[in-house]
Amino acid sequence: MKSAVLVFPGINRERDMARALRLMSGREPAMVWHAETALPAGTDLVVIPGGFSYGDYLRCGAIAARAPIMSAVCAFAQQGGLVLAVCNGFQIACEAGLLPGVLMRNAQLRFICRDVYLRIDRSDTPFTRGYNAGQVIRVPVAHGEGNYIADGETIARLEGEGRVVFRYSSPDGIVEPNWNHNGAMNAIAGIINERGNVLGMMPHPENHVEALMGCTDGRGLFAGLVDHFKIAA
Amino acid sequence: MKARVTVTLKSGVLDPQGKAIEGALKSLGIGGIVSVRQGKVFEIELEDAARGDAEAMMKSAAEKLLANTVIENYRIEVSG
Amino acid sequence: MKARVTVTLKSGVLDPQGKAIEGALKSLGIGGIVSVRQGKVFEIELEDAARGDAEAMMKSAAEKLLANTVIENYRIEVSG
Amino acid sequence: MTNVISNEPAITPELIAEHGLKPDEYERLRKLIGREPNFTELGIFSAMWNEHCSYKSSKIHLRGLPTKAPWVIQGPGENAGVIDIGDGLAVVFKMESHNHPSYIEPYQGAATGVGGILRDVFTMGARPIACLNALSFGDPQHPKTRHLVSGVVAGIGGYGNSFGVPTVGGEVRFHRRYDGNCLVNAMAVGIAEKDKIFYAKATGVGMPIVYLGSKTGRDGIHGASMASAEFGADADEKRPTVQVGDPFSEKLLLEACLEIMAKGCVIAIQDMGAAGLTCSAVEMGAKGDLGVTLDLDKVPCREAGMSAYEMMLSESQERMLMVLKPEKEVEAEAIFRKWGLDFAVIGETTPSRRFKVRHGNALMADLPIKELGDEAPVYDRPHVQAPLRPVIDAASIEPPIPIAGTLEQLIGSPDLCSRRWVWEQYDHVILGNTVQRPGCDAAVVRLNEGPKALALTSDVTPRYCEADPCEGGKQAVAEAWRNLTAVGARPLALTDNLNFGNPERPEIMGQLVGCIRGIGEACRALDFPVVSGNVSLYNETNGRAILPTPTIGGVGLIDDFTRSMTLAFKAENESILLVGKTRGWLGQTLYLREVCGREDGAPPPVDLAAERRHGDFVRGLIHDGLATAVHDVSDGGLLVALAEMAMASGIGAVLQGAANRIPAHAFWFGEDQGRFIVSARRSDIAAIERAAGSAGIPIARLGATGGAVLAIDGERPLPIEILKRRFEAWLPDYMSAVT
Ligand SMILES: Nc1ncnc2c1ncn2[C@@H]1O[C@H](COP(=O)(O)OP(=O)(O)O)[C@@H](O)[C@H]1O
Ligand SMILES: [Mg+2]
Repeated sequence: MKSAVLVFPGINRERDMARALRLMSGREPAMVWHAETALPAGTDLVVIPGGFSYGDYLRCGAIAARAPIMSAVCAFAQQGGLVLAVCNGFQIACEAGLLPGVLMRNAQLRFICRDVYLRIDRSDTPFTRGYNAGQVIRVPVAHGEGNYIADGETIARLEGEGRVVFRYSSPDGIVEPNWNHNGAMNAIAGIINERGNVLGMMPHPENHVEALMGCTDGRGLFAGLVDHFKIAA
Repeated sequence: MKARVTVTLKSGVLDPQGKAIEGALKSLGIGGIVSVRQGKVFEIELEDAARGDAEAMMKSAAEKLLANTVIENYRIEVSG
Repeated sequence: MKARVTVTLKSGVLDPQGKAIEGALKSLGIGGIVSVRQGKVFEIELEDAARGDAEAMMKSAAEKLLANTVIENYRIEVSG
Repeated sequence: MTNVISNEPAITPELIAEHGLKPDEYERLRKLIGREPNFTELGIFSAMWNEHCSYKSSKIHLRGLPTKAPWVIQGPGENAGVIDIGDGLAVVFKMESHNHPSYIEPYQGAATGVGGILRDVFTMGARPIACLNALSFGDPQHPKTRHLVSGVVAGIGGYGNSFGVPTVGGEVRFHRRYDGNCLVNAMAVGIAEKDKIFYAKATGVGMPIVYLGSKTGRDGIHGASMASAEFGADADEKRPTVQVGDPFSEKLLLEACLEIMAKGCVIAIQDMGAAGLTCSAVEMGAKGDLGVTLDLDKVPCREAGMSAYEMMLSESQERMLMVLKPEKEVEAEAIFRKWGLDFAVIGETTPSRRFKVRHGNALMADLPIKELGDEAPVYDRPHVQAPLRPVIDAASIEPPIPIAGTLEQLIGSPDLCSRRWVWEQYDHVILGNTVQRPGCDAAVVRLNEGPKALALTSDVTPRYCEADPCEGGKQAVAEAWRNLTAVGARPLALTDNLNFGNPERPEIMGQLVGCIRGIGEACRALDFPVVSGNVSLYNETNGRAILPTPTIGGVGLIDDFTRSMTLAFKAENESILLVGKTRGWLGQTLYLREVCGREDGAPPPVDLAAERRHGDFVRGLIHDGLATAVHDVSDGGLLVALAEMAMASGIGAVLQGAANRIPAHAFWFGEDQGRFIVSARRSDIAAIERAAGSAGIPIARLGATGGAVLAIDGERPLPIEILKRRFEAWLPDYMSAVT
């Protein structure tokens, strides 16, 4: 799996992501500077990592979404290339129109860093094939604006088409307000686009891939992707 | 020349921040509040240009960057 | 009745946000920009009251919560 | 001096006083330069000679602190301390206060405090890997406290989270003595290659001096702000002196600085912190025995029409000054441009040992550079030791409520409850190396891919320091050392942040002197040198000073991060042991304060030799795999520590009653020092007790783990769930309450 991690000024989880990709795919990802206009040849997976691109100024992800490299990423997605957008990456993907909706201030207006539980609603995507549907994983979140909001029609479509991939839940998979730390509509933690090749999610699976560090619940996502490309090859 | 671009959430879009502020104002004992919505205002200093040009430029700034037109409206005022 | 409270940074106070937006607008090819400063606007729906009361109430809202008067100025408009 | 600038204010006694210079200090200045200074020069002197830059009240006492050890690469005197941790790696760390700015504007004050300390660390070539913060607030009931807590915490998070460094530990306390003066002490820790550390000392004549980072504005021109407002244009709007942080620019500055350092462009580098351009330029020159000439027309400015005075004193953030290798200028500039930062050659080094500042064709300052720093006044201020408080006999204290209820009350009190509400606002997992997150005795952060890790903690018990400065100073160091030990680390070195009131009052000076003496003694006894630090004085309002608060930031090394020890019980039916001696010390305890409403008595004495023996013994148990959980005993005493171990695991404990001859409340809530709770498999108990016996270590059995309650012989059993709810509730409830 050849992956490319985008680097915008102010992005700060690119190292975490690169480490996870290296550990799980055995291959060093290419780090791609925002001012580039093309992705490295042969890129399988584009990753938009977390952080505070442009300081989160204006709106999270707004300025990064208009960077030169993003035209190449949109074209890549249009051709069916896989794009994984995590946290600030999710915000950037929404701003760039790759995914619907927007991420607003957390309901309690505070930044929150903690482990949360995610129920996996779909395991038949390239991103979640490493998990079973209904499975619950524990991964950290670290964001101030992860409150997913979209208009009623969009939400209805997302739900109707089964495009909500991850939901904040209790450890045993029950979706209820107590476990929805940021107030997201329908407890949405991650969605895919219509075509199923762009995934946006707020939590950080890349921070839970090493057994020695205590939790490996994030591995499934990367292992699934590696598998996907192995089978495709 | 100066421009002011005001960006506000479209009606119907949830505004968690506005809602929280509403609650906070109420609990501070400030009465009579029905609702609060929060928006942004950009005060932009421009090189002198024909007013029409400036307006077009600001419109493009708002469309391309300052507002997320999926959820936000904008208003432009050019002066001076 | 409606009130609008506009909160802007005092002059001289660094506005990193405005600076970043300025850079982004320039790199989007929007010319003629000298500087950008960002502020907030609160649109507040009020129960009907005497205008004077509403203004006093909004002033107290601005002082107590909406503006950080150490670094920000505010402006109140009441209408309707 | 050739040019005289006409619109500058005349130097009057009032202007001198506004600059914080005493008449005799001004006399000294005049003698040094042989004439009257002009306005800009007066500003430069006031910046260099203020307490913050010159350490004039504390210097002679700080000299008594031990700063050396074979593993110390750089002690106090540079931007941060540096220690050797083997494998060619060095750890760079320091703590600094931003107390006053945080009281004025909590969010920006705290944020820029974090920004400043991060800059201190990466100026030396280190990549920051962790932050800590020690916070002291006033009485929770004071009308300003909630606002300060909320702003300060948001500001620390706002800066660190965006910059991209995990904030992994710290402390929070409340006491009415901080009502008018909150304390915000921020610590940053970075890692560098041992032979690639950068220093502030300039070398070579005619070398370009380069300005890096963000533009200069009129931020933070204090003290003198009134004077400068008199001839400013915007007289109607009183100029705010608040500095605003821009973590986005700081992150770019970090990456750009590390890049030019790696490319070998840098001769010397210094961040612009307090007194910005003045302090950084003078220090680089003076350390290198060189003169410096600055041309202020080249300084990147954010606002038009800034005067020399304003540029020299501005505290705009996210800026650095560097002496550049001339042949690298093009390469270095290209790197800064790529990151979108300012880069300007604004001066050069000279052989003259003069500090010259030009602006608009005029020479605005011409001063002897060495004297600016070295000849700053140094005071041996009068100090008196407050009379020692009597030792409180535990038997004389009538317990107002039973043990179980007391624990419930303590665990839900402002100083003992969970700090989760605070540290959840900090990204503590970014960089993927946080082995032990906040909520432990010390945070543990893996280095690179491991196996080594650092243990980090910050500690002080101000009420002890107030009652007995020397014992309090010792205790702060001992507690930091103990916390590092409890996670299995070898304590290596510390940074301190000495927060006190007005040193011109002999009783405050007495606190400072006493605490420093205690710190020094403890450092020597524990082989735990001071490698960096900061002094913050004048923390008082209307003659009422803060509690003496010498915050200690400790750093320890763990050889294998997978073997770091945690405080949660691990399994049912294990033995619980207490290492160290319990006398039932109640003076100055939280029990006395929270339950009996008394803040008196002598604080628990610290036996440094015993502290070291006990700690070394516990570290040995961890190393040998004999301990399953370890927690030091500090605030709140034995039962609070046990409850913390139970709450962290959800496993309860069955405990024997108090030891013979010690009243139960004193046994469970006394704060005797030098103690650890250790849990161990039953099969290992005999071996552990034997080892303790032969090492002369007091050890006692407390009971066993198991069940879902804390059950003390003869007391109402306490369900862990209920304790936990109380423990977690206070801070969020307090912060969401309406005033
Ligand atoms: N301001 C803070 N920021 C981050 N973590 C904090 C803060 N205050 C307390 N903590 C964490 O909460 C835990 C308990 O703190 P404390 O009771 O002071 O520990 P100890 O008594 O072991 O020194 C520690 O892990 C500490 O790092
Ligand atoms: Mg501890």
